[in-house]
Amino acid sequence: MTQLLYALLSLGAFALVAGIVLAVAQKVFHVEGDPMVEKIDNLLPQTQCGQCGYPGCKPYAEAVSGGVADVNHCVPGGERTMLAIADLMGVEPKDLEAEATAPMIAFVREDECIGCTLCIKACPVDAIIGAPKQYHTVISDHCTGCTLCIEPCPVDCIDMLMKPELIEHWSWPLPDTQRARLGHDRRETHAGHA
Amino acid sequence: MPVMLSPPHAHGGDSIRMVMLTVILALLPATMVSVYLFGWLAVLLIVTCMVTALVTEALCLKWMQRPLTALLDNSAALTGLFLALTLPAAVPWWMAVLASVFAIVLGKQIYGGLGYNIFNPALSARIILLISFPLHMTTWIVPMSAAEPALNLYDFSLCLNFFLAGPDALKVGFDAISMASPLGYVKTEATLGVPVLEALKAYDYSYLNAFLGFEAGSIGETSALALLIGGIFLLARHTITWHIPFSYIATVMLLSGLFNAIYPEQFTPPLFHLFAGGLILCAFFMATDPVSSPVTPMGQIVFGVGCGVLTWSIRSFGGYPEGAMFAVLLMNCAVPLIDHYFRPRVYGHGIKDES
Amino acid sequence: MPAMLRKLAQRLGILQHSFAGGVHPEMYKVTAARPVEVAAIAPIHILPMKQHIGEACSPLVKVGDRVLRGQKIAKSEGYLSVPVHAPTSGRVVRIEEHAIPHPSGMGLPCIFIESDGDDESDTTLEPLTNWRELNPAILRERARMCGLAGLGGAVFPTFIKLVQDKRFPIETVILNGIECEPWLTNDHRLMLEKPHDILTGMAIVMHMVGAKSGIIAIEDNKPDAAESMRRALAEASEMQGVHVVVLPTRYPQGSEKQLIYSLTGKEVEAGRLPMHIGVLCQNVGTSKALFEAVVQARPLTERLVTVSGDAVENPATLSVRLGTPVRSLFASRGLDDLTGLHLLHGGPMMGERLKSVDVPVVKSTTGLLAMRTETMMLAHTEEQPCIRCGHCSEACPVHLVPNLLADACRSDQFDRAENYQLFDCIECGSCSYVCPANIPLVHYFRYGKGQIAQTRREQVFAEASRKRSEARERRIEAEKTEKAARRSRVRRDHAPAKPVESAEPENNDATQEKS
Amino acid sequence: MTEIALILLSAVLVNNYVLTKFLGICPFLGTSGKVETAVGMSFAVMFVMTLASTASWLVQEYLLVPLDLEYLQTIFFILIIASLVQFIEMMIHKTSPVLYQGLGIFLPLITTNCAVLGVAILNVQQEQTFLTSALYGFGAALGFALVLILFSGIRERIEIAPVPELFKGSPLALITAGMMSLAFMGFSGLVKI
Repeated sequence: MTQLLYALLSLGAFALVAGIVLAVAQKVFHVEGDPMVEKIDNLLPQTQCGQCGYPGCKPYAEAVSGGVADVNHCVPGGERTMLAIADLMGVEPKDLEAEATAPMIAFVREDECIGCTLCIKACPVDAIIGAPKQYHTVISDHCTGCTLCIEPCPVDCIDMLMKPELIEHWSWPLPDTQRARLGHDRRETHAGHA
Repeated sequence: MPVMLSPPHAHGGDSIRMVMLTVILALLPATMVSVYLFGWLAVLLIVTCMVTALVTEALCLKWMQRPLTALLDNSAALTGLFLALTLPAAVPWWMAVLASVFAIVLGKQIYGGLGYNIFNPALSARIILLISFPLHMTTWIVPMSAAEPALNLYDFSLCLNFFLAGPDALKVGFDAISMASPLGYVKTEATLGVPVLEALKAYDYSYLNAFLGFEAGSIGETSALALLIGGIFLLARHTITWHIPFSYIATVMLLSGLFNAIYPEQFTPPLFHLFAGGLILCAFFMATDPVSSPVTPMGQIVFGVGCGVLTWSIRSFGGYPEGAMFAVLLMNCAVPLIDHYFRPRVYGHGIKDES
Repeated sequence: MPAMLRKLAQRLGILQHSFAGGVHPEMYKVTAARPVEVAAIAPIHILPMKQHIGEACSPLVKVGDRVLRGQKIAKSEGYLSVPVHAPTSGRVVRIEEHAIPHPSGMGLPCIFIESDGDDESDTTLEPLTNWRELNPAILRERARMCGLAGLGGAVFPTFIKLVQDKRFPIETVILNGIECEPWLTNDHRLMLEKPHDILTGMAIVMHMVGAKSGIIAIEDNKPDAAESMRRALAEASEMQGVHVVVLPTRYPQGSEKQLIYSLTGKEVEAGRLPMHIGVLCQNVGTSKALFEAVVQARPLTERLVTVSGDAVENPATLSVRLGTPVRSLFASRGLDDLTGLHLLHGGPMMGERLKSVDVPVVKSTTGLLAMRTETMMLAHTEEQPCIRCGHCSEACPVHLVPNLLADACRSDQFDRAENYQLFDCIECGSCSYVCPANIPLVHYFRYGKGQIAQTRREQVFAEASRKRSEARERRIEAEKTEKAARRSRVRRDHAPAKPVESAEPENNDATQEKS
Repeated sequence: MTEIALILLSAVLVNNYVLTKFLGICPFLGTSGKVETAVGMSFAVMFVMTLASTASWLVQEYLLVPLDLEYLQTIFFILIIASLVQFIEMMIHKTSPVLYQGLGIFLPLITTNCAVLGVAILNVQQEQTFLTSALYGFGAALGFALVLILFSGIRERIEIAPVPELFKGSPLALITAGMMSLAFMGFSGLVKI
């Protein structure tokens, strides 16, 4: 009987000590917020386009970090962003939901613009300038190609154009060899290994 | 639309096939010595290993749907030859076949083929054999150079019989036809408490014989002279650099010299270490296998020193008499990390202010 | 430790100064013994608006204008830029985008000048024969307005380097006559034929930067060039601190940083310039162009081009007007049918393959080679697995580990590639040259560099977008609070007085307040 | 001095927990994908293993034996290990969020890492002293760290190799670990403890 008492007491006391130590540790090592959000947000293209189903890049980052959203919802970021997030999160990469298109920019056909400022209000990065009853213009260097301005325009005078490719921004493609392709494909299917 | 070609448009003309062929050529002296010492047994072993290696490689390539032209790079033939030279003459045919298949499949193709293997294929196959069949792998047939060879190894039918059916075919036991290798003998005597020098005397050890290779051992590892000729050929052809062989051998010599000077009773002298077992074979041919050794000069020196320390430690303290092959395999494990951490200083980085 | 031993050996004269690594390609300098020929003036000249490293120029002329040789037809935009001049007299016929010698095959805006055959020169520029008395700043402006850019192939605007900085005084001016690329013989011929012009150019440089000593570096496969320069030096009385150094032939000795190491044993720290260790490096061709710009008042309108290659039966070193179409140059050497040939812009080690022959000669055109297919490196299509032989690391003049770098680039591990100092690669091609597995290493590095640059651009853009987006949110927030504040103020001031006339929501509020 | 070295050598090389005792294979395969993760894991395991082996020795010696409670050994040891793991988990979460993500589920799973419990129980069985048990725990962790880091380097290289589809991932990792184990057999007999 005493044996049992000893056992219970010692185990209980030991567990209590361990519990107290852990409780203190919890206080000392308390983590404010989620530092992963910031890191994921830094990988996103900041188009604020909402194509991921979240109202902006930061909310999507929060959802990914919290494990609510998958890593493959960012459309403009494409494969590279998906791989980078998967790598950071240490999860298996997933196929993209939608194929990323070539970079686009919005262009206002000025002779048709009625100067309603609706597109200016819609632009998440303030890339459209103009005043009421004046022609609006897209600052092409600032446009992220999110297409959010298309919908509000009452006269459909906004086009999405291909972003012009600059010779300075041209870069070499992967060498055209079997081995290069093999190595590259492997990376795409195997990045972010657990 | 032409293929996108980046400079340089000139090429030095080096090729993998030539590199492999050079190594095979460098192994010729050792191969000839092995044939002289072990007669038809050596021939049978080498041919079996090389043919099996080539056939296995072909099957693997076919199975993985890769072009069979990869056979022409000579790497499979080289692996077969390497493997044969590290095996003792007492190995029967099925073991040789098994080892070759291991070497090609487990050692190389499973990692994606030439260039991707982590471990030296021939050595990994040999270690698998050593651990699976310790009796066969430590039975050293008396070579033809001995005063009274137990078997006439120049007799083709006798050798074929032996190769196909083992010692039973000749109605002899392993004991009757084998002798101890110097390393093994010294190790056994040491466990019985016999001092090194007495053991060597009892073995009738001679440095000259060891240098020329007239002693028991794996068929290709005995002759230091033949291997050195090959090694120097490789160095001259710039197929290998001095870093690994030099640092490897120097480390073994240094450690053994130091300990032999302090405790001559317990530790064997450096020259004994140099000529015994597979040290020279490993230092010039196995450890320098480009795929499984580091790329950078600094890394190669680290690799060589590591091999040296491990070889000497296993020989001196370990359970196995020979440590060279284990040492190389162990260091193979560390190659990716060595490659990463021992890169040369890049031009313009980390220079101190010069006055 | 090795560096110390090396230095000791060099001091004792056992070891000649030389950089570590490098290769010895077959040289094929078939045009070395042939005097420079002057190429005929082409009927049409195509002048791209950017022929240097830096910002592009903008045209100063309109279609239909008549221009004279040496007339400025495009002005530089921005600091790192030099203007473009008309190579001969004629009429501007078009200003439109046209292909330039660039691996992408893409184009730039170009000015097309139809030659009128008079080759009349613009003489508004004054020769500065008294340059010794002139302020270096005046000479520097002359170098800029004459469109000088490094003629060794890098086309870095020359005037940028020609500056006196009190913190980094230039002690040594190095004249680069190495020309380590196979086939090319421009600098070689120039040193044989115009040694005095080169020396005067060098003297101008030394005057401009205030340097006391100078080295003329020549490889030992051009003993006649070294002899020619020595003779000219002996005749030039005022160049005491200058001497000729003959270096053992090794590629890429002509690369600036490698040459500096070979000559002085000093390394240029990563991210810094040769001037930070008191050295200035100048190509012999640029030196001669500087002489012409200052003493003869002639802007850069022509350069030497080696037209050679194993498909050219009559190779030569040519003096060519900038803007001359490449096709006409090959035609002038008897090569009309270019089908099945590989055309290179520059040498075989660092030159780019031309995608089209309709490109003009530009300031960076050191050579034009027509090679038969079978002599070209087929590595790019026959890449074999790396056997990790380490020959690439041995050959690398900047001590990278090319095979690990290529692995990282191939599998898109760009963090690792940067960690392995991808951006220190000078793309000399030594690694690909020695690779027994025919791996197009340089191609992988370019791919990696391009992808990293792309990512960086995207990051910068994303960061800017984020800033703007956050600013917008803040603004909207501020507007909202302001509106709310105004509303409550309005309500407080006016609501009790005229509850009926106020807008609907406020009306609601008001009724609520009442109840 | 020699004894200490021999204990360490024995625990690190000869009786390596992963490659010769085949304990702790789960985290060995799970966290060896990247060198950085492996290094982080190694430190975590080193911390837990050393402390766990000393703490369990103390508990065994001063609590269980005097009270005749040896039959509660496993429960007590697991309790110690679990608390330690909780502690280090919080610490890593605070200090290195990326490592925390990288280690993922394997961090709390150190609790069930049989190598940790194995060290604690073997120490008791071999009747080690306090010092030697601490040393042995540390050595075992060092051995675990050594092979884990070596293996992660190898796996980073395998990762970019064109491995046949059949062997991709765990199969090849296991085969490679097997080869490493064979190589480690070379150490057998090196230290006779």
